[in-house]
Amino acid sequence: MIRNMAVLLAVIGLVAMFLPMVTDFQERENLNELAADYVEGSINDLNTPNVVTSVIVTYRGLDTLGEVTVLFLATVGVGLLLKGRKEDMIRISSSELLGTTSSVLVAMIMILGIYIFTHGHLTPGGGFQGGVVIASGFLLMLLSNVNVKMNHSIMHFVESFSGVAYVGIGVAGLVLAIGFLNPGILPLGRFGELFSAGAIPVIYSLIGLKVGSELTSILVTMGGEK
Amino acid sequence: MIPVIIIGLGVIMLAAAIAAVYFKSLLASIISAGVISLLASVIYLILGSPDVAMTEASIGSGLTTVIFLFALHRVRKGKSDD
Amino acid sequence: MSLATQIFYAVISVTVATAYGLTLGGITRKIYARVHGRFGPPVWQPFLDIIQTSGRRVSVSHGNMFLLGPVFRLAGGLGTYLFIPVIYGSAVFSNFSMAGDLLLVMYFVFFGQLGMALGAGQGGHPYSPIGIARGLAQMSTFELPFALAVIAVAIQYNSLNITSIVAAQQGGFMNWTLFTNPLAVVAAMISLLGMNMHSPFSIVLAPQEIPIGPPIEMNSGFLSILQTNRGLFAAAKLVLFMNLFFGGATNLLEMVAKTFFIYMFSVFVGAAYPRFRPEQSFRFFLKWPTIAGILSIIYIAYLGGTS
Amino acid sequence: MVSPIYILILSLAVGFLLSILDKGGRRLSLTAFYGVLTFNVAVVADWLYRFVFHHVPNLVINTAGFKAPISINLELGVTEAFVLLFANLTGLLAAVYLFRKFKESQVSSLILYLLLIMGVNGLVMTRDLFNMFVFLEILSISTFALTALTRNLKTLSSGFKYMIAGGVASTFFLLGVVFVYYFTGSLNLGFLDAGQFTGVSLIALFMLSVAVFIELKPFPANGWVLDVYQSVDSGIVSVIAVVNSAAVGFVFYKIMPLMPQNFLTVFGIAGVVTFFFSNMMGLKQENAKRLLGYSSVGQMGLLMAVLVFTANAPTNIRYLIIGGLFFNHLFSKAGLFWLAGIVKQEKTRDWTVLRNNKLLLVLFGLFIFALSGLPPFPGFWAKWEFVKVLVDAKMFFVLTSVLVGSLFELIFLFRWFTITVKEDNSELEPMASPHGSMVLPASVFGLLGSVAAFAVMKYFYGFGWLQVLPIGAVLFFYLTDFLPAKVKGFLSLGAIAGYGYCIYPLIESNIQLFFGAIFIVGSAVNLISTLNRKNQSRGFYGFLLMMIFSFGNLLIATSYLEFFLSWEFMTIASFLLILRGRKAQKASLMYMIFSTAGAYLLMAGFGFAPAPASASALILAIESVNLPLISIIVLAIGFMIKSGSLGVHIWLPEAHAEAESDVSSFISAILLKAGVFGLMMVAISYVSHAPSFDVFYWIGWIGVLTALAGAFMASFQEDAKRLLAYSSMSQVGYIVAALALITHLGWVSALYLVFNHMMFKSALFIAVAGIYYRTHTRTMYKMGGLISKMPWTFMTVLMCIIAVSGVPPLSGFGGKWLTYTAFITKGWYLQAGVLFFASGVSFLYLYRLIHTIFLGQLKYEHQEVREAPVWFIIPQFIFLGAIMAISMFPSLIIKPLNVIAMRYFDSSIQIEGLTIISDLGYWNGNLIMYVTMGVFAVPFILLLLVKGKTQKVKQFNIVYSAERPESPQTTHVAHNMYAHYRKALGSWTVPRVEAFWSGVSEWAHAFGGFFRRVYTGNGQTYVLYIIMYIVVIYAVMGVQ
Amino acid sequence: MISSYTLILGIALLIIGFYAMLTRKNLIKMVIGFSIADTGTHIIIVSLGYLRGKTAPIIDQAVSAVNAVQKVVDPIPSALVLTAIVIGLAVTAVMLSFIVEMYRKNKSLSIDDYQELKW
Repeated sequence: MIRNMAVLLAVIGLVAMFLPMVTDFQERENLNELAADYVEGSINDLNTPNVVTSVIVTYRGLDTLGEVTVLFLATVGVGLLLKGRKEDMIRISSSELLGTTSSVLVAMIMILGIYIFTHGHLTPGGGFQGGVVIASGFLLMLLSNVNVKMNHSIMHFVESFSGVAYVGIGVAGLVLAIGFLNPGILPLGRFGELFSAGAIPVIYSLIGLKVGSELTSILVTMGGEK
Repeated sequence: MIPVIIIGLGVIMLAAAIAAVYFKSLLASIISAGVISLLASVIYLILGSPDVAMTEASIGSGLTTVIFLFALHRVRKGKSDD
Repeated sequence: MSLATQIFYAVISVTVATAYGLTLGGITRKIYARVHGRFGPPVWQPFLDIIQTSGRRVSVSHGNMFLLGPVFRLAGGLGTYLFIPVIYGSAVFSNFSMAGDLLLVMYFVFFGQLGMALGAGQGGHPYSPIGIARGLAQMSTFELPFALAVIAVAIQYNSLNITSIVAAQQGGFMNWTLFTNPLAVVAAMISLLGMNMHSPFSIVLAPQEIPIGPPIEMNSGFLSILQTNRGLFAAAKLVLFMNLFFGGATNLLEMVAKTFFIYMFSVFVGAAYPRFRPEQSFRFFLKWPTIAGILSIIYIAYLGGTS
Repeated sequence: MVSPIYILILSLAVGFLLSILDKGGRRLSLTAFYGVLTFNVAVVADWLYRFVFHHVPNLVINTAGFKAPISINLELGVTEAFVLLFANLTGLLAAVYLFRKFKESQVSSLILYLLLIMGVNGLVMTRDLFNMFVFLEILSISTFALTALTRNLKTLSSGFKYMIAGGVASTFFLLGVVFVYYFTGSLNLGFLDAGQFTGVSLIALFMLSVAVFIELKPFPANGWVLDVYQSVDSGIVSVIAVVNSAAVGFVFYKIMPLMPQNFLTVFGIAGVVTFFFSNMMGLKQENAKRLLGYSSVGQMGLLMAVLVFTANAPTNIRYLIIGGLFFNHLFSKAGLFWLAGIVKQEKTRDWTVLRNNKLLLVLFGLFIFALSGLPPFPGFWAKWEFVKVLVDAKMFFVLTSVLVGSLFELIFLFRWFTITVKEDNSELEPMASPHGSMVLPASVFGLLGSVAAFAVMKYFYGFGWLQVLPIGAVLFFYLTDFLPAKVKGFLSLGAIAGYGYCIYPLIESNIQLFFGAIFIVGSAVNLISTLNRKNQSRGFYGFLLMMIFSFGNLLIATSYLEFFLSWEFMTIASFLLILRGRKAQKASLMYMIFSTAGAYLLMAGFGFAPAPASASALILAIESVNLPLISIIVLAIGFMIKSGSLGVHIWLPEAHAEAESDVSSFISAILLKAGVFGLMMVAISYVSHAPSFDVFYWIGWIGVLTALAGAFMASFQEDAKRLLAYSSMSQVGYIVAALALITHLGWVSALYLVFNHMMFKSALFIAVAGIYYRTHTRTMYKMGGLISKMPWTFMTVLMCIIAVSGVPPLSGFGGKWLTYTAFITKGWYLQAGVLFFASGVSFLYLYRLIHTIFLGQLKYEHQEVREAPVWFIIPQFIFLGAIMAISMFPSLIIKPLNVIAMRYFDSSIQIEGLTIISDLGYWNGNLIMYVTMGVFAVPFILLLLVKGKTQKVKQFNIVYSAERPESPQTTHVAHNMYAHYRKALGSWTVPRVEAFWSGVSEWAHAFGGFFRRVYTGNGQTYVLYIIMYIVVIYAVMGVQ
Repeated sequence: MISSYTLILGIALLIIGFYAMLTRKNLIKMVIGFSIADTGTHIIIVSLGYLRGKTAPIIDQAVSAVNAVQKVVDPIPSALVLTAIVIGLAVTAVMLSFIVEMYRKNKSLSIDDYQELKW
């Protein structure tokens, strides 16, 4: 009884806390000074159309590096927790329809994924979204035909390689052009081109590969493949 | 026009959230959590951030729901109490 | 005056005091007898006892401390007596009172008792430590009212020097402490009963329970030393009380008269009352006399008694 | 000159590569792993050295090639480098500790650990709020995963609780960050200031700061972390408890400038509440690691309180306090967790197994002492300065709860220590000798702690070799412990002589000389009795010398801190000496608790006192100091606890009785005098600046009642040493009463009694030690009739009894005369009456002591008892000689004392030749002695005449109405001698003070138990507590 | 206007998420509550960055390079949310694996059965 009272009290308290936020919240009319710098900087200095990508990859590059590490940690953590035992997943054999369409679909999903993270700096989306699409591709493949055997060593290699390459580019930025993770090490190229905006696309594709392989290994570990 | 869509989506999402909390079966509440994420990605689109919409759609509704299902499967293999 | 004459005078005063003490002892025995309805031994009986015990051929000892017990006892009696100026103004009877004041005398009383306790303890007889335990306990309780009385006197006469206390009480009996601060005298006289170990407070010797208590193992020569001390020590105590509360004495006769009546007070009380149980006597001392003592101090110090 | 960003880069690169490296063999990956950790420590150490010694400005690292608000920047200053150095060092050492576990487990645990340390480094260095959130997440997820290193139900469930709570906290953190951005438009700390937060934006700041505060585990909302501390592997727990908390604590430190004052005070008070309640709950805790959990949560609360309340203290003081407490918590807590891992015993009671490994036991003691804030460890200095800051800031509520909290902490830590050292461990299977890799980290931290201790002493306070001498003595004798006891004895005698020679020039006044004589010369003579020890008596002389040197340092201390330092050294040394007694667990624990309570009172008292003007010794400088009333009362109580006054005396008999026989003479004769010395100091300042309320009148009454109570209690004791202990208490009661008179004669009598008591009490204790050595028993009724077997000891005890009771010829009477004259002249008549009564009662226990042991019947088993060994006899007769000398020529001691007292009052006694005349009476000690000798000679001659033909008979041949007495046991009157007196006193003899104090401890434990119920073990309840805590803090702060 | 609605929605989801965590005994239900709260937070963050009548911060034919500053929504919250979502996923994954392991050891999903460490 007291417990429910306490929970109710807590919820009312939280509401009271957020209430002033909501009551006198008025939408902003224009960008604040920092956001305006980002937009101009992204267009003039980094020559990248997608401002969010420039913010993610360069201006707040350390965040994204941290972000990738968090995902890497999650993968390793889940691996540590669940890898301990071989669970024989009784997989219901998928219908024949799923089998055939999946072989076509998987390839298309892979291409879509690669497209997303290579064009991160041009179109919305980027490393994370591309990586997830690739992971869902692998998931489809995993679910569709039971006996596919994921080659773990390649997965680990891709993961580690992309991580180290990402850090390598960062160090190159530090060594060549005064800032850790500075995209200036590659030519900025023309605005809107595929090979433009310095190292941003390279970084984002590496992130894409890493996120893709990590999420796949999480799914594989969670799914408990044979 | 836009505010109407937003309010509609909002109501559905709130309903799904409350449903997720009060559903008896785990599977149903996982699905409704997935629905919330899906609608959330639509809201992000309206609020003018496509990147986030894509991420939310793929990670929020896609992967999180899959992970939940895998976990549920692992757990339910024993006996189906939820 | 030179040391030799001082010692000669001291010897005279000690012999007089001892003789007087012993005769007092004899008179007490006579009074007890009369109360009990019998004639009782002659007044000079204590002298005979001493002669009889010191003449014994055989004596038994339980070790050195046992031998030293009576020595300590007599030394205590002698010392207490010698540090009190007996007769006000006379050189012969002023003894060695220049060595220390009232506190010295009060503490020298313990010298004798402590020595006696050690000697008796060495005797090995269970009765003696029981007696001593009772004696020390009772001594600690009756010492409190006496100390309070002494403090009251010290406040009143603003000095602990016995000669000056006696000097302040000269000139007529009205300015004796008895009249100027009666409560203090009441407390002191009751503690005197404890000191003299007469009947209500005779738990230390307690003739029936632990026959004669501490000196039970003493025999022959040692007993004689104790008996001489009994006389001398009694005399010393009486003289002290006389000086403090009854205006001291300017000549020998006055000293004898006053001390006689002080002593008779405790004898008569002794003859009339049955013995207390130990805890009764401790509780008694800690109750009435102590209250009297405290009231006397308050009377003197704060209510501006005649000083 | 490597930029610290490489710490992050290298850890990440190696982290990513480890799974591949591991293919090439675990040895390769392990070398890379330890390589990175050492690299981190090296880089930070190099930068700290550069900051501190070359005063290099703070290093700011911009990422992504742009200036601060645009891109994220990291900053490394002195504070960051200090925190990071020790965090990385603990990380490295914990990794070394986990070496065997890392070798067997999967490579992922290595990756997780490495990235955890990287997360810590990032969290401390980053200046960007959202980046803090990311590093916080890295830190939390790696910690969550690592809790499952040792896989069992307990670790998993506590890991899950930890995760749920951590998730809620980081959600609030994220919300806080975003709302702060929304209101201020910037995420970088460099561009945020308190001014920007007004009205609604305060809520954003509130969410941010409360999220960080939850991560720091405040009192009701920290159940989730305690389960982790209890169940998870000790190496990981030491990282969580120390490194994580340090990083999150630093984040709190970084966002503190943004917070308005009411936020800070509420967080400060919440920190103090956490410290107080966690320690109170610790009282009831049985499980070792959970106890450490309570203590570390408490310490973090204290750290938060310190961060908040020292805001306006001068920076170097503030750094000392925060740095000191942080480092102290770090090295002792990590060390203790590692030891917990090595010992692997659940219950604190079973830690007695630790005894057979000497090194670990020493380390364990070191950490316990450091954690409870005893000198020389940094925690001591930090607490001292913190108390001073709190006093200046008039925050008395915080001051009392911090002091009481630390007392609770000390109680459960020392209960644990004393049980480990003293309880018997027969039925526990011996502890397996630990692997080298497990012992190394603990010993490194032990060493580091001691080095830091001396560094603070030397550089911060500039203390010379004299203050360090006590510790030096312990170390020297620890190293030369193999020597036989006799050699060490003479060595220490020489050391005392040398020490006396060194401090002689430093002594400026004769009151120091007087107490010096008591402390140094008294101990030297007492030391002779310890030469009787056989074999090596390991560790004894070290602590003994430590105590004696700290006595000396007390005299020449020039500042309050120096005095308090030697005071604490003295307490530690005496505690360890008492601890050596066979059944001394309860006694030493009670002693330590009371002494520390006293020490904390002193600390508070000195905090209130204005600093002494002149640089001369404190005892002289304090004359000019105008101590406020509160300081006088508190200091007086503190010193009176140490001198065993009524009400706080219950430790005294236990300590004396249970300590080794030759140690108890030191305690009673000399240690109690330290309390008197302190009280004298307070009295000296009281003389010239007497405040309105007459404090010393009541201290006088306490002293008098202590004398009476002590005497009574002594009379009813069966154990000889307990009897002497109560007698010491009674005698010190006399001294305290005389001191409280604040008159010339009062002080002369107090000092006379001090000197007298030191002599006869040492002699009595050494005598009892000799008897114990021969008869192996302390209960008096088991002895009897030893006069024939031990005549010399009997002689000493006889003389001492006469001295103690005040019977004229000996020096005791002098003390009585002085005291009574002082009391009557002062006008304290009733007190004088009570003192008379007390000295009357003292005859009882004195006679009981000498009768039951020496007189009466000799028992069968003592037939062949021989005289006490010569080493006991020599010091006794030295003291007897001194007593006789003073009795013969009292002016020998009265003249110097008169001069000492005249420094403070005009003299009230004249000394003509050999007679001392006061305005009440006179006393000629010399003449009394001659008259007594003369008076003694006359009956002696009479005896010789009469003795002639006495026949010596055996003790058993007594007048027993012709019967043969049954056996010595029945005829020896010794057991319960004053039963009739006890019956007469009735309800007065009920031990009310013991009942009171056990009531107090009962209540403390009950409260501890009651609050412990808060942790129901249910993860969901913990989340509810967190949210309720946030709501309550929000309401208390009244944020808008 | 829109963003205040979404803000309210976000806060509501957050509170429902916490309510679920506080009341549901089932471990998985708690984690679901946690992920709902997470989604709520992300909605709040994005709605804070919304500027009335502005479009996505991507410079293409719709938003020309010269007047981008007046036409674009605030990019920083979306950048933050991107990271937050992935972190949310990571935390949820680790929590679920903990639950699986706990179930394997103790065969129960209710939080009340994991109370052996207390006081």
